[in-house]
Amino acid sequence: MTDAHWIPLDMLLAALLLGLGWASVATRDLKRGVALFIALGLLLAVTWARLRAPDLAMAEAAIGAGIAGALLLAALRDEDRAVLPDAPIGGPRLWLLNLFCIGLAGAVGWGLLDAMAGSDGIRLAEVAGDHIPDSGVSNPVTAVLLNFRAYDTLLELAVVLAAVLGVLSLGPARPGFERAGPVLGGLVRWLSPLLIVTAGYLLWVGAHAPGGAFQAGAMLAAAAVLLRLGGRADAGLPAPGALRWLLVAGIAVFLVVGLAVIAPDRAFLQYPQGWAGGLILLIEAAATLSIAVALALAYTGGRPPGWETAGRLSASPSRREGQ
Amino acid sequence: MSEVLAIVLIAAGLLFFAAGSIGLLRLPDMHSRLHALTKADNLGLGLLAGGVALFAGSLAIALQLLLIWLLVLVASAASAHLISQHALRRGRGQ
Amino acid sequence: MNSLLIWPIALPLLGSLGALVWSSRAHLIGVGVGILTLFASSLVALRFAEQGGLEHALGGWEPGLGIALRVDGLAAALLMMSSLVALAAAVYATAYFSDPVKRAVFWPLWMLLVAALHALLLAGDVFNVYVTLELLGLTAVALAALGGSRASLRAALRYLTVGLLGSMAFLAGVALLYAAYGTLDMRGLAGLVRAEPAAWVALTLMTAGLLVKAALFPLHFWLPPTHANAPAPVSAALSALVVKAAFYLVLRLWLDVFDGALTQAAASLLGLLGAAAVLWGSWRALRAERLKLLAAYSTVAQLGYLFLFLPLLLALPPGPGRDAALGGLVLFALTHGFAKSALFLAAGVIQQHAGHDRIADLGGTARALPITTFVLALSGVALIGLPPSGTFLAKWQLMSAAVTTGQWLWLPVVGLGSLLAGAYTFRVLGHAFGPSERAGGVLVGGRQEIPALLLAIVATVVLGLGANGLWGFLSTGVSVTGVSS
Amino acid sequence: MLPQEIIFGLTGVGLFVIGLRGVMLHVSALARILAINVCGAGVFLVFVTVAYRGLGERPDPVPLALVLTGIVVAVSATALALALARRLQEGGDE
Repeated sequence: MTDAHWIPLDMLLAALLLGLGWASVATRDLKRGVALFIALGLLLAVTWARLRAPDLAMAEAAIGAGIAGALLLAALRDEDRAVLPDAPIGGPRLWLLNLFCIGLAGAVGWGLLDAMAGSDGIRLAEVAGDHIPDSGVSNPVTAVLLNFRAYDTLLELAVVLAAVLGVLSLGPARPGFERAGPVLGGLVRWLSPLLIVTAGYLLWVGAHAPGGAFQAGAMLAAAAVLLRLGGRADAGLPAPGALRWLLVAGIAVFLVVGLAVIAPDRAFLQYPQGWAGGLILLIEAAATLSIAVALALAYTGGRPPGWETAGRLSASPSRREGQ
Repeated sequence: MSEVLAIVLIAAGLLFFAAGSIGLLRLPDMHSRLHALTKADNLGLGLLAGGVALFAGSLAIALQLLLIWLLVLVASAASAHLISQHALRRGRGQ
Repeated sequence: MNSLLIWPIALPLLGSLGALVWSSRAHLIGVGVGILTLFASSLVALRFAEQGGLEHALGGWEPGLGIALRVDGLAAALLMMSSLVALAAAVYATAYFSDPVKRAVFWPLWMLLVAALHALLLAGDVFNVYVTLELLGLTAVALAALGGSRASLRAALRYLTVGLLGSMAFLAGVALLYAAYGTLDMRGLAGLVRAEPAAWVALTLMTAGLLVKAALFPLHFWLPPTHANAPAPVSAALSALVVKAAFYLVLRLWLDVFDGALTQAAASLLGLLGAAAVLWGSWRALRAERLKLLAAYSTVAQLGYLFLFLPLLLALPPGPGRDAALGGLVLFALTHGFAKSALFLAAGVIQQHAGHDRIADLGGTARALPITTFVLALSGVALIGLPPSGTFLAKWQLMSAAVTTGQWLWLPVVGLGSLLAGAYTFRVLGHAFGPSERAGGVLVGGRQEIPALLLAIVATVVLGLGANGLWGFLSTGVSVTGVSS
Repeated sequence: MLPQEIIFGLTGVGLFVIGLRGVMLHVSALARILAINVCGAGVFLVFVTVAYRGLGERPDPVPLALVLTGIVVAVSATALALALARRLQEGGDE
């Protein structure tokens, strides 16, 4: 089999992607749009697998389709009207927009084809490949995420924290669901421990095979989503005092490690010889917990009960102002 | 020999998937659609997994595929139950 | 090893974690970290003044495989301004929030915002810029939404949507760059970019994404409602720092990375949009009914001036003339940063004191809040561009560069913009000095009025008189373009 | 250039523009959030296509790591946007 044999299947996949993307945005029924979007996410996961990116396939299925899908479905519950009114703009303005989009697609496609045709194929792949033995892990994607470009990942954890702080600042959590019946309840009881074990496995295996902190964190968050669906309003999360610590754990460990290794001849995040593997696992373990807690809190939709008082050092009772 | 068997299994699995999908599109009400979809897809996936396991020719991979199939069985049974329950409740409420 | 460069980013990041865990001490952590960050930024600026351009290869990997932090004169100057404004706004914020929930969530987000700003100023890698832009965008939105009113939530949601769209366009440009040149490092890219379709499309996508975030006319529509409805210290940071960070990136891309693929026509287009922004923003500021809305529209106008510099910089050959124009640009950005943050902080004092910020009902403010009124006047001086403010010198540089390059069109724009700025400033002051029976003390709220006053004094006096030092600082080692040398 | 680069690269551009159009067309917050996610999926597809170097070759890990970062950033932004939309629907403080 060569790439040429795959052309018909690839074209089919591409057509499905475009069709689903279009349908999920064009529909006026938001429920349908969300369902189609989740399907698009799963199809993207298939595409990543086809393009030899299993790490991404897992992340897309777990986060892009899974957690994002759960967030969107939860948001549908609050939506006043799930069906949008007739086309918000019409006539000449719609034509202008379509014309602009066609022109934009042409221009960007032209630029991309020029970029791919003109590139001499020498990319970072070679350099990265040469340095993987020094990175402390053998999975190239993990090597890039936690070593070569670890600073990006540190800031990415800050993005997750910023988003969840924003969510928490906006109001209390949504009310939970009623207690699940025997079928769903049984499923939750069986599946949540399995998800937790899988998360641990993915975290561990990420060093040399597809997996890592983000996939593992999403698995843990999925367990929390399931628990909440099964009737636990707190999604199985610990008390707010511990939550604050768990939220910051990922960035804190990352930063402390990064700053602690600084020496006259060593840069920020430059792991000492022989320590890289262990330090990366430590950082990833903390990051997994932070990501899981952040995504789970985002799913509950706001502050858990008792959040406001949990961060106080003194015993002074907090003033609570009504909203 | 095992390759021929594998191809037969995979082809049969695909046939079931096709039947399930046609059922989803053509059957008149939700309960029969659900019926067609879960039954046919679960069987189809089992056959598909069996065929792929034969191709792989490794016991470890075969066991992993079995596990995946079982998980899908549990999940699809539970979600089919939830969907039909929801539909029943809504039908009664309206 | 210039590991010094990580501290202006790492300190606020650590501070935000501390403020989240110990939220009852968050305000102390916030001010303390603000002081430490200012100290770290000063050390970076001093090191730059001694050694010229600095680079810190994170993780010890060569830039390209890894990510580099870099500092040049432009970055160092903006870093100093950002640390100073952030500290002043932090002191102000200790006395601003009354709702404990909002106060508790403000501090971690605030320090994340400062970390994102500094990470952006020091970034040497285009994908890293994308991540910092998202961090900056999400923290800014979350902070803007702390206003809590419907108007503020609606503005924040629109700000988020528009900002995400801008980030996506920027990221698409990054994808094209990587496809064409196989690297994400800015210095590496600068050596590889040629005048070809891939580079043009990438530049267009990235610039368009940044123009949305820098609120260049006609993409400014989201700015006035967002800045006018956010809490005062947040408005100050948004107007003085956040939009300027996006402009800073435009400058980086245009002057450093895409130097080899640019045309004068493209720069003139941005200049024209800048001119439209000056006129439209000033006009709307003059017509605004609320003080914070006036300040927000004035930001639209002042950002327009910054874009006027682009066609001039591109037309000038490298040399003292261009360095002077660049100095004018930096001076303009700094002065506006200090003056606008002072104006927003003062507006916040008025709003809390009078319960509103309607310009027509400001009568008696001069008697009740003399210091705050003085701050309004001082920042007005800087916004108009009267001597001795930094804006005066900056506009002088702008006009002389326009004369040198024969781009006469910008002269009447600057003149008209300054007249309009004078009109809206005196309109506010006229009402503030109006009659009222209320009387007040000299200093009403020290923790709020003193930071605002200091910022305004920096804008009007310090920057104008100290401009020579700034010129020398900027030309240390190499100018902006020096990143590629 | 591999045929896959053209197929998936242009598909990525298509999804990017479809998403962009959706954001500009719709007024509903939820519909816009969906559209932004479609837009991001398009950009990610371009990155993964650039990383792909044929069936027999290992892909370039750098763009894959960038996309993984992008997926996490996208879900964070989605969470914040949905929370804002919900709060706005409840009517804010007043």
